[in-house]
Amino acid sequence: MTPRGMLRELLATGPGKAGMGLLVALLALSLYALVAFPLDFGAKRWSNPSVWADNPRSVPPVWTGLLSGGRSMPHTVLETEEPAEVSGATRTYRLRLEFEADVPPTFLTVAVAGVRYHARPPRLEVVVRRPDGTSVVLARPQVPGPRSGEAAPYERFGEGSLRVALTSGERTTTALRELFLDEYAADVPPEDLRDALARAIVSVPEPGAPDGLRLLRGSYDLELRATFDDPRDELGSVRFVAGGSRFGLMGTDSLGRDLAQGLLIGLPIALFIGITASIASTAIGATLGIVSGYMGGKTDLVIQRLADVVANVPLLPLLIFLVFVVGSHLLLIILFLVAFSWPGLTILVRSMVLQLRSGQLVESAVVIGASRWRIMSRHIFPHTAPYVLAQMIFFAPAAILAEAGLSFLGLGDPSVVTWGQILESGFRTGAVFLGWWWWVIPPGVAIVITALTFMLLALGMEPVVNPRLRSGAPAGYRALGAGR
Amino acid sequence: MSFVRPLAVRAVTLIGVLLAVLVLLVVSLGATGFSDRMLRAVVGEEVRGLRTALAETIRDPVELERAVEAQRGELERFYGLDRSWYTRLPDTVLRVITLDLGEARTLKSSSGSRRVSDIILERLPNTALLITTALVITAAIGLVVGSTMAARAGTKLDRALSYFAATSFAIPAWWLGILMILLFAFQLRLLPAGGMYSTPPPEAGLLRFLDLLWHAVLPVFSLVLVTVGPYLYSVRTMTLSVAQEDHVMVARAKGLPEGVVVRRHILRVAAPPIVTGLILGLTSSLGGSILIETVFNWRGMGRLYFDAVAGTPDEAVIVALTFVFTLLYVAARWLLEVLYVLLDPRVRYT
Amino acid sequence: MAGLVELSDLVVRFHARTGLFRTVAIHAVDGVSLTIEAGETVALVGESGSGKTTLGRASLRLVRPASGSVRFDGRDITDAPERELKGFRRQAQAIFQDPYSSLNPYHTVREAVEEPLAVHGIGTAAERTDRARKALEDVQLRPADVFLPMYPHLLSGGQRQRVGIARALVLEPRYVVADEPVSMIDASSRAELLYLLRDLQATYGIAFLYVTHDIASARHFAGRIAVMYLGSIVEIGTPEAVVERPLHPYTKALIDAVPEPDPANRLRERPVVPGEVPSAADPPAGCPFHPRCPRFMAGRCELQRPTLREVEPGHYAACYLYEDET
Amino acid sequence: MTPLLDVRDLRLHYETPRGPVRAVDGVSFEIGSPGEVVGIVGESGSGKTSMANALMRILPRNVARYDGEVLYDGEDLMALTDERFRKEVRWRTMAMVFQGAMSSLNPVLNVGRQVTERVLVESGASKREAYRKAEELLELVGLPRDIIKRYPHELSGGMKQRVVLAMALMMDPRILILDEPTSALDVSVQAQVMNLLKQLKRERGMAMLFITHDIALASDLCDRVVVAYGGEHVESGTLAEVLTAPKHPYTQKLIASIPRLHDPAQPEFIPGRPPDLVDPPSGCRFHPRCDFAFEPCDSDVPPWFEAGGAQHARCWLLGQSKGRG
Repeated sequence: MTPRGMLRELLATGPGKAGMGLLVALLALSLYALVAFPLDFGAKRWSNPSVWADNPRSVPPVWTGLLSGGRSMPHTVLETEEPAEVSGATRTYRLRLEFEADVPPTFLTVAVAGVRYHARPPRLEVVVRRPDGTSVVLARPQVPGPRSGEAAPYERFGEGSLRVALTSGERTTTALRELFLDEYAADVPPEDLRDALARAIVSVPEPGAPDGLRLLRGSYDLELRATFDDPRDELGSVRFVAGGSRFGLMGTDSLGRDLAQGLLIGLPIALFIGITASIASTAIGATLGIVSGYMGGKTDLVIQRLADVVANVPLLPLLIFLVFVVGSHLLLIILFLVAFSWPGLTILVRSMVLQLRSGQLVESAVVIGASRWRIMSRHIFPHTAPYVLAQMIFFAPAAILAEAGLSFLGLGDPSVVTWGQILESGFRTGAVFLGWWWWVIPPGVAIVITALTFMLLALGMEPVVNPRLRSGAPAGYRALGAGR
Repeated sequence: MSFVRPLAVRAVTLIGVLLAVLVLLVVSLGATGFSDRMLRAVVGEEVRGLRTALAETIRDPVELERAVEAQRGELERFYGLDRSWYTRLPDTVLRVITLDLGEARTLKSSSGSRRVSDIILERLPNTALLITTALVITAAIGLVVGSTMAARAGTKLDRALSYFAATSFAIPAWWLGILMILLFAFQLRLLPAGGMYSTPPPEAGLLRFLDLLWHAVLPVFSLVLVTVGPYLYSVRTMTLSVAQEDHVMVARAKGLPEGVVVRRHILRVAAPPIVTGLILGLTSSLGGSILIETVFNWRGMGRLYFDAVAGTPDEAVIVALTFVFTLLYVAARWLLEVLYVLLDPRVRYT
Repeated sequence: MAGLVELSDLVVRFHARTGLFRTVAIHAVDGVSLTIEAGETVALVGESGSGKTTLGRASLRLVRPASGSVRFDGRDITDAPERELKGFRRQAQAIFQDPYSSLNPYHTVREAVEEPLAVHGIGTAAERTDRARKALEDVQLRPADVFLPMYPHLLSGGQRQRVGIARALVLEPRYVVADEPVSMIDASSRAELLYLLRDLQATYGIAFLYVTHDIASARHFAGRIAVMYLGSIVEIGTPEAVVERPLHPYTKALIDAVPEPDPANRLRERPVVPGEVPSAADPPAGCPFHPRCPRFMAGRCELQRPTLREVEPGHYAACYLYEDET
Repeated sequence: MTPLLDVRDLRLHYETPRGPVRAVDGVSFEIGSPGEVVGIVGESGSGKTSMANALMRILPRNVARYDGEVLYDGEDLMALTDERFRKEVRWRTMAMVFQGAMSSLNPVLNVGRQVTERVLVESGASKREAYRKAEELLELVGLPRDIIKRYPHELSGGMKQRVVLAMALMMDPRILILDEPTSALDVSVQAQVMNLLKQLKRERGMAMLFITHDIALASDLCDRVVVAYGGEHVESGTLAEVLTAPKHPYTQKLIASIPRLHDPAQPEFIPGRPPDLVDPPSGCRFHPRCDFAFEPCDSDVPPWFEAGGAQHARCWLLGQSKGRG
């Protein structure tokens, strides 16, 4: 059967069509991921906590708000480089937060970047002006002074910014307590307030309400007032972040990482693992099978014994052992997977070749004087091709699942993001027990869909290879078992 | 006897596997310097202890240093650190083969023993319980559903089940376990999320056993759900291919009742490969137990392996367990050969 | 007179394993001498297990004989390594029994017929196509251009077999082994293909070894018939002589067993030799046919193997029955 | 007199993606009495094996049409339920020896189990009795007694064929259907099996339906012959009539294509391909390959014409001489 014929046959089946459609979609998506994300995303960004510092932690995806009803707090990042108001030496940077949600923000931070001064550091003050006209000073962040040996102008927070959490700390507690006492004549005990600071900032005290606080909706002005000594002093930007109660397409993990990004970047990596491992494994398996079956004699004996030994090795324990001892680089993991997965195909192909070798097809090639190489490549290989292809398709999900299993045990390559690792960190953090389903369900679903894509293709290949294989489970069964 | 030869050949091969795995273990430990590092750590620890002990008697710091160094040298010789790793290889291999598995560094058995063999023997039955239960259920469902599916090949139901098989294939059991915990343990609060016994565990006896079963429900269910799909599909395929053979047509033409035809002329003939598939499933879930026991905190060999790898690495336990896994695997494989020979009179020469 | 193909005292053994360390040798061909002249057709007739196919394969050096020699055109090729056989492979070809498995289903008719030329580096691509076209026309696959791009699965059994013949003849060989070339073809079409082979043989002066179990077709298409039993040639002669005046008891039994379309047959039982062909792993001593022979002579037949001797001009038999006459 | 077996207008079509395959397309014949052997002669694609399967009601899943009458002693077997057909007809009334004895036996059961099992599913059957009978039958077909413990892979092709024959005789059927029973065997073993069949016919009065592609082989055993072509029957008559004076051009050509051992006349052949059973030629299905085709052949299906004696043929040539029938 020609390759085109095989494809036609494949697409004639339901599973083949579904699998092909999914494969195209997955490839397109991973192409997008490769273009949109830097190649060192895993090492440089995913495992760098400061990248994710502005994100709310362990919050569900935005779209869950549609299901649960109620207005959720959108994640809001407000940033400005220009002061709204300048009076004398004081510049006021003002940003407006429209608060209309049924839940308070998960946190409130301010971040100041690009400070440059010539004599004394600027004095900073964070003020919140509330919809009812009240206001409160939440923090007075300190810009470090000159160090010995340093010459003016002094640059501060050029790279990372000065970040201050406004929803924690004794200072905020005291400030809010005073606000409530002065403006609403309500004496809220500090221990009550301490755990509900984010809520208190956007609430008025009200006895009977939960935590004794009622949400105050409306426009909040978040201000940073900076007083400079020298007119040449500068302040680059001010950013207020009001943590959302939901975030992104897939929510965040306990470090605030955007799981949607992790899931997306995991796709090309999963496909890479599946495709390279299966191509390498089937190439080795098929070549050895053909050589072993056709050459016979000592070559056959050596390959056969080797295949026998490798085929009977318990894959997962050994894989764990090797990754643990030798290293967990992704290419190493793929290498180990390949090293232990070729024998199934070798044994299958060899038995097919033995049948062909004694058949008239090969004899008719020998009679015309064809070389061994010609016979193996032009007459024998095409006959095994459908099986080899089916095995290749079949092995891809096996490799993906095996890698996921290793990652889940904490043996994944730390420099890349894989779905197994996301699951592992979720499981280790206790996401399962805390009910943070968005952290543990989607990566698994992603694994299943990717593996299923190949499984559907394998199922669609069935009419092509007509599996009257009596050797029990298909050859890839064992390898697959490893990741399960 | 005609079947002695194939069985002997397989036995030799499988013993070869055992040796090959063992050598691979020891070589990779040695060649990567892993073994040296571990041993040095052991020596360092012992020397530290010795120093404190010697300091009691030897006051002079120079003298003390010399004594300590002498002790260290002796220890290093004792552990073979003065030689390169490959000269230690035969020793190590021989020790493991004789099942002298050594002592664990951090892990202990529940009775407090540090002997690796004690620790492993304590865990073995737990794993066996989990895997064999799952296997029996898978086999029962696979045989019944698979063979009925073969009779209805091409129908909607058959197609639906083939999709199920593909999906079941594509799901990692451990992730399914996580889903189960989320759903049944936390959402519905029907079943325990992990562990083997309630706290406090019930008194010994029937109640204790029932409690164990109660805790086994989710892990077993997860294992079954992922293995049953591919298994019933392979049963279906194998039965179907036998069902198309001429002798089945002859059996029908003879006027045998359909039940006899299916049992004696289809299933009986398909039995050898069906059993093969089952034991292959057993051997793969042996490896899979590492993951599923980790998820469900089931105190079996798999969880032990995870603990040995994840916490402070415990070399002795890792080597010993990998070896024991291989041993069990090889034993299961050989059992498979024996069954095959018993089931199929056409013993093939390999 | 030297023939094109000379097989002398050829022995071919296969090894089969029976125990852990035991193997037995199967004497597929057990001391056969046969000469095939240029341009003649010899039919090799025998039942399954007689070694006729192995003998044909050995004459093409597809198996290496254990002893004896194979000479082609005066050159000894018994032990020549494969790389030295290139010239021989160009001149000696084969037509196979099963047109379904001897053609590569992944190759078009053009590829199949041009491959021998390509292997031997004959001609340019265009010349090869021309020769393939001519070969197809020779085997009555016309117009050739219709068949060139087709894959074998689109052809009928008879058409495929013609492609197989074209593939064998495109190199213009001097010797062709045709192993049961028509046994898988419908009875009513067999003669057509055999006539085609006969015409091609006459046109190109090819020597044919026609291997068959069907002695009736051998009678009509061969110049000489050799009858094989258990690895030996037991009788050889012209078709007329072998069929009408069989000498060896086995040949007689074989001829008696062939059904003839005669309404009288059903009223009488056919004379048959009892039992089946013994295993070639453990052939009887002496004459291989003696345990089943109706004219078995104790003290003679079971002791030493009779050799072929000329009983009448050009008609040889290996049987002690004819030894006494001389 | 009611014939033993009377088949009327039997049809068996299979569903395929290209359309229904008309493998058996309205065939009729009869076996008159016990001890009579009727031969069905046809090449591959003539539907002869499908006809045997249709008689035994061995149907694949993709049956498109299955009807007609099969009268056994006047009773229509087609009207029986599957269960009654299984119990009363299969192996009791009609037993069958399938093509390819190599694959007719279950590889994991020994010979004794397979030969006796049909008897033993009957209630009240004695195991000892069944084995005794099996041994007798195996001996009858020329096999050693100890074969009962052997497995199929230990037997040669000829031995398996005999086992299959013994198995078919276990329930003392009145009709034996033989589908190419010797096609995989060497001529000398074939002759042995044919002698055995003659003996069964003579000594047991067994009626047989002998299906073969080889008209010479049919002449060895059959009393009457039916020639099948393209899913239909084209000629029938006594063996002598059909063999010595074939009326249908196809039969004539078929007989002429046999290479004669003792006759230097060269065999003939039929050019062209057998008909496509999905889309058979209109009119007479043989007309595209027929030397004598004339005006009605490609449009009108020829009816059965009497050709004297018991001989009938479906050919317009006969209609020409006798007028349309």
